Amino acid sequence: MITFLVLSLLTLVGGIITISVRNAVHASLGLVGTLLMVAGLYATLNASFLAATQVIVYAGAVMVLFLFVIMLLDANRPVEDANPLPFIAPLAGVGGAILAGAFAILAFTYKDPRPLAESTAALANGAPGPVGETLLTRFLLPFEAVSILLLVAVVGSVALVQRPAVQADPQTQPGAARLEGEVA
Amino acid sequence: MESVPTSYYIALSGILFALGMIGVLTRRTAIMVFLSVELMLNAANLSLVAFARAWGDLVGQTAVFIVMTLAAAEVAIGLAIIVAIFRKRETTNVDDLASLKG
Amino acid sequence: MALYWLPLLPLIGFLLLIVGGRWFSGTSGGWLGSGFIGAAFVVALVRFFGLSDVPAHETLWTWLPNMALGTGGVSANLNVGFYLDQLSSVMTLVITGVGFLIHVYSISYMREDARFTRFFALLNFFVAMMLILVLADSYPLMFVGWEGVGMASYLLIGFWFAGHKDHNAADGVNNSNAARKAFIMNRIGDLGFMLGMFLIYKVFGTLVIPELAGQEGTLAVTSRPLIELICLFLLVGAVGKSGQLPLTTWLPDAMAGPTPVSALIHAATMVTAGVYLIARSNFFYDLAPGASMWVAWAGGLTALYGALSALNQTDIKKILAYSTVSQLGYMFLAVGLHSYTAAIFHLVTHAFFKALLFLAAGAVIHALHEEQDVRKMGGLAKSMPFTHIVSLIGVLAISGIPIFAGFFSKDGILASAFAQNIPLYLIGLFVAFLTAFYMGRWYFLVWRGEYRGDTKLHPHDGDAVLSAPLGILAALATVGGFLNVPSFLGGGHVLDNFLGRAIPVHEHEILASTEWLATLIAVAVALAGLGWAFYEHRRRALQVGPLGQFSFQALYLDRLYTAVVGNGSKVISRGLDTVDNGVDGAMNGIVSNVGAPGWLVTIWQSGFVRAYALSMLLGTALIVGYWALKAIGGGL
Amino acid sequence: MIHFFIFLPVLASLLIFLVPVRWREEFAGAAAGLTLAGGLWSWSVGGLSAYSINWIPALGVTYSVQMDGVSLLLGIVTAFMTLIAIIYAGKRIPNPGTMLSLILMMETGLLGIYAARDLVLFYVFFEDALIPALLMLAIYGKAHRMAALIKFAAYTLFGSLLMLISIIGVKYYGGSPTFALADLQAHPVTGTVQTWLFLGFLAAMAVKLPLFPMHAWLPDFHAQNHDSGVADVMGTLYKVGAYGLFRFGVILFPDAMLELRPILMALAAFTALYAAWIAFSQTDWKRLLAYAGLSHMGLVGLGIFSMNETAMIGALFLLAFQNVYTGALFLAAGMLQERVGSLSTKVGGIMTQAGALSGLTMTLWFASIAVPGLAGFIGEFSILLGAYQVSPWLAFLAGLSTIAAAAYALTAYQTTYWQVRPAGAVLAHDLRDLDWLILGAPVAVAIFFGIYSGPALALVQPVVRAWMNGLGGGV
Repeated sequence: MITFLVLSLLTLVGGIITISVRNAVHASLGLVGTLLMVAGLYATLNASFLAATQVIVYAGAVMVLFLFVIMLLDANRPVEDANPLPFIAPLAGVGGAILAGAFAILAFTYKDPRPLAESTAALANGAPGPVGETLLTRFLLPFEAVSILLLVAVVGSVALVQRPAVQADPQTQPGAARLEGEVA
Repeated sequence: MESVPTSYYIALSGILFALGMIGVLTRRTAIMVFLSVELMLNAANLSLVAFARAWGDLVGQTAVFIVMTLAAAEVAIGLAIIVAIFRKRETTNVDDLASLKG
Repeated sequence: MALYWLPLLPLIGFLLLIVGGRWFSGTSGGWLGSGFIGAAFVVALVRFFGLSDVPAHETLWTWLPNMALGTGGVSANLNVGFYLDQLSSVMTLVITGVGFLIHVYSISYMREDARFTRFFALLNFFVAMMLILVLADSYPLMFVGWEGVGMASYLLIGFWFAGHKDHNAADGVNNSNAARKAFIMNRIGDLGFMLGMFLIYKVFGTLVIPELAGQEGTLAVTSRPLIELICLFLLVGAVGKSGQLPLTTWLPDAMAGPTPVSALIHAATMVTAGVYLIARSNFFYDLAPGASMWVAWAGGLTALYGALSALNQTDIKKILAYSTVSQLGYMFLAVGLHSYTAAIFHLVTHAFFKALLFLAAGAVIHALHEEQDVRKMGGLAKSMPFTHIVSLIGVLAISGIPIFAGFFSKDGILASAFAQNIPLYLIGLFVAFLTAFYMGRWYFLVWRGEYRGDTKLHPHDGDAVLSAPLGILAALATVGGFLNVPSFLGGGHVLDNFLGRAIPVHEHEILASTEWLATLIAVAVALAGLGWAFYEHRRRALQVGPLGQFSFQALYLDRLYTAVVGNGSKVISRGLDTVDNGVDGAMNGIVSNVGAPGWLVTIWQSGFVRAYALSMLLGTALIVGYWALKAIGGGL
Repeated sequence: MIHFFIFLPVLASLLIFLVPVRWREEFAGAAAGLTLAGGLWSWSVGGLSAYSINWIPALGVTYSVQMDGVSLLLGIVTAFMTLIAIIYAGKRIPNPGTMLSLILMMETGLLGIYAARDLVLFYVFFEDALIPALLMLAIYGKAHRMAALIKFAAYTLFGSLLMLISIIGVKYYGGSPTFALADLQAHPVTGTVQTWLFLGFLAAMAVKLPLFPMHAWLPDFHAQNHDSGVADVMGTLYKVGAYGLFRFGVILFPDAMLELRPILMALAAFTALYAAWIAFSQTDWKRLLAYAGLSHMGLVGLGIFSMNETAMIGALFLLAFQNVYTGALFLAAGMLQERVGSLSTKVGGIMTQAGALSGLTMTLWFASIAVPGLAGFIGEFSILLGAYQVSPWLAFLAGLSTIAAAAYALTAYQTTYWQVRPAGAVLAHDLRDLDWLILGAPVAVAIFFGIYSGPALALVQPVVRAWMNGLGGGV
């Protein structure tokens, strides 16, 4: 219980940092913290392989990508111009509070369907073997679909970021034609 | 070792989700909006894992893998879009991208 | 020969000539068209001699829903059918006979025209429609012919829609306007005709004429005001078609068409359709003394109007046109007084002498290269002796000089008026006097005195094709009257007796001596009119007739209509157009007011992604919050 | 067979994009021709009997179709004019694939409207036909097409939504298990509710009739459509309000129609006269024809509303055949525009150069102004005669429109085709090859059915009789 409380507290702190600090680099570092804490929570939930993946893929690879783009675009400057939607922040606060409160209330109406000890045993500690088996049997089709999606995403991002190649216009380079002629 | 009830995890997930939502709404840089979206995704993942434990079924955890993959794809495309837009318009402010006005 | 051959033959001619106009070179199209009319005339003759006391009634195919008598409370569908009795037989003879002569005449008259074949196609079409009109066994079928002849008249008046010869723009506009005016004024009459049919159907449940005529029992018990109303409606139709007051102004304008058209349509046949309609509906009019009086007075006043307007016209055809209006007035006067046979008799003789006069006028116009102003004519008797003789016969016939056709027919009408209605008789007598005068004026101005026109022209009689119809018509105008010689002159009322087998003949009790007196008065009046014209001619004062502008402008009736009805409807039309835009605008106003809340919504559609996301958040929060509240409520 | 007849065009409209560009006209023509052949075959076997199957059982929606005499007559006329329009579109519109597809799609909608024996199905087809009409205007229209489009869509949708509410209400208040006409007829709605539901239904039908004051979309719709007049032909065919009133209104709302009869007849008669009078001062052929068509529709409405057998037969007759000659007149106006580049009624003297075009146009005009012996007369005469039995004064009022019709038609005709061609104006060439068919076939139909109306009457009359008897002799 103590572990959970500490981890959740740190998760929330990380989340608050993420959404509140002005510097983008700091915010992403806050997110990294949150992700690590969530990985810890996964571990308390008997999802060890998932926790590892969370650290490696999310906190590692994805966040590096984020930082990379932030640096590339020099986007860690906060936005300076006037906010055209001044009413959003308070409304978002109110809405978010209602949402959070409502979720919390709904969460505490939830009763575990069976004793946790019993169900925890069935998870086999979330080891890579059983998880992989599920993924490649019952989830084979989604798995393949997601694979294709990833491929498309990779191709797509490359295509999006690529600058159009400048094509040589023979008419603007009269020399080229002449050279050819000379060769002939 | 005593187990923390699922409700706690779900409540945490809900609060985290709301936090991410507020971030999406209040932050004006596209990058920051993305970070907040990641926060919301993690909140959702957390609840999935918590329910997986409650039912003793690995399906919940497997679903999280797929969501993670989706998130990775989304980040790749999303960041590429941001870069492309930045090249074209020299900004990452989402409020400048209001051409969908009805 | 079945009856349908009568209209079918000219229709075939029409189709051949309109579809295959370019197959017929030169005048062959004209000969073909005339041939079809001639064939129709032969059919009419065959049927005429085959007539018995039982009218021929031949039905063909189903045409209109529910408009005939059926059995068992369900009305039957109306068939297309033809009906031939003595009345329609006489009409078919006149139409095909005079029609044939005018066709032949046109071959010569229209020879120079670029659309020669088209002209004959339309003439054939007209004859076909006219035959349908007179042969129809039901009012709707008669209406087919009725509007069909109107259509043919429209097309023929507007035959030179782009101006004659030199494509004169103003001429084209005038001709087109004249054609349109004729059609629209006819339409006004047609609405009356239609309303008459509707009322007939409402009362009797059928529109088949023999069925209606056979319903003596129902007719006798039908309330008189209804029958009077039916007769008045039909009168409106007849007035429109026959150019009677108040729908008379189109007929003089119709002279814009080629002269054979004026002769055939606007003198001999179509304009008499109104008379035919009333004669055909005699079983109604016999029961409607009030409406009949209206008919008689419409006729009497129109006769007067036409005669007054003819006094000071300068156009050779306009004089004849107003004369036609006036003569049609005589016929209406007669049918109004239930002297149907007298009216039909005058119709026949009028067809002869008026066609003759028009064709003679056409010959003059032709000889003078489209000159129509009588002030620029004169002395033509020397250069066109044959045409002069036939014209003289025509003038004598229309003036009512004894032995010529007009004398007998007009005398019959005046006699019946004398017996029934003295004021109308006096009007008729006065009109006879005026008729003799203006026809005398026409004659002296055109044929006598000195030639006043372009001296470069050398007028001469037309060729044989042009002259032969004139000769035949002149002969008919001379002897046609002997068809129906009254008994006091030793005749046997041949036509009256013949027609009497189909339509009622009302005998008038007049002493032979009185009748002699009346006849002598009529002849004296006619001679006086001619004499007056001769006197004026000697004074060389004929060029300006009496009454001046008042007569020349046809009593200003046309101007009145143009100012009030013509311009009025244009103004109303523009006004309604504006109103319609207003209706549109009002609808738009409603729409934009309804759409106002929509504008509020568009504020929210600002295009800011975050604003949309906020909407999502608030919506989600609302739903989830509601669940949460419900959960608490349920949990507690 | 009935499904073939209804859905063949829409099938072709989709397949046309698979066909090589240069064969598309022939393909569309073949499809339309086949549909027409299907219609004529159905006629030869005396109509197609009812076919009904559950479509959305949960909502009580059925797929019920039938081709009885009235449906068949209107369907055949639709198929005929669609074929004519396609032949003309292929000739006149460059790269006409899209237009041909839209025309065929609309044909299915129209045939469905006539065949539907289920209110919801009717509604579906009713809206289905709207979409191609809007697209034609949007894609091929003129400069101000968007305003016209919005107006058209707004009027139509406004009416349609009220109709939808009525349709639901009819089932709900009547307690019928399905929306099929037969079921609804067995569970009638009575009393005041019927009147209100009828008003809702009427809203849609009054827009599509159209009836004053719901007509304002019509002139703009026609004036802004493509010069060729192809879309106008389809628009003319789409004026199905009178049919809807006949097929559903008379059956489902007999009391309401009787109760409102004087008002509706007055409105219809007024529409007829009003539109004819306005047409008199139009100087654009399309607007003129729009108002002329509106005037005819006023007469059709008069016939339907009078609830008199003869008038109703006449109204359906006129509804069917005015499509032929009004549609053909739109095409004739398109040909005029093609030759002189203007739709003005003041160009003058066309007949001196293009005799056959002018002659055929004139014949169509005579049909349009109800000269006897042509198809328009039988309709108008029967309507006026029937209406006179119910209300003489209103018949007289509507009858005045026949005079006004002569005035506007002949005035416009004479200033366009008669009189003298202005000096230096373009030379208008006469009809060429397919033009003959495009104008000649409608003229032939107008003449044939004007003289020998038996076949068409045999289709319409029994249905109307049965319909009126179904009312229990209430009239």
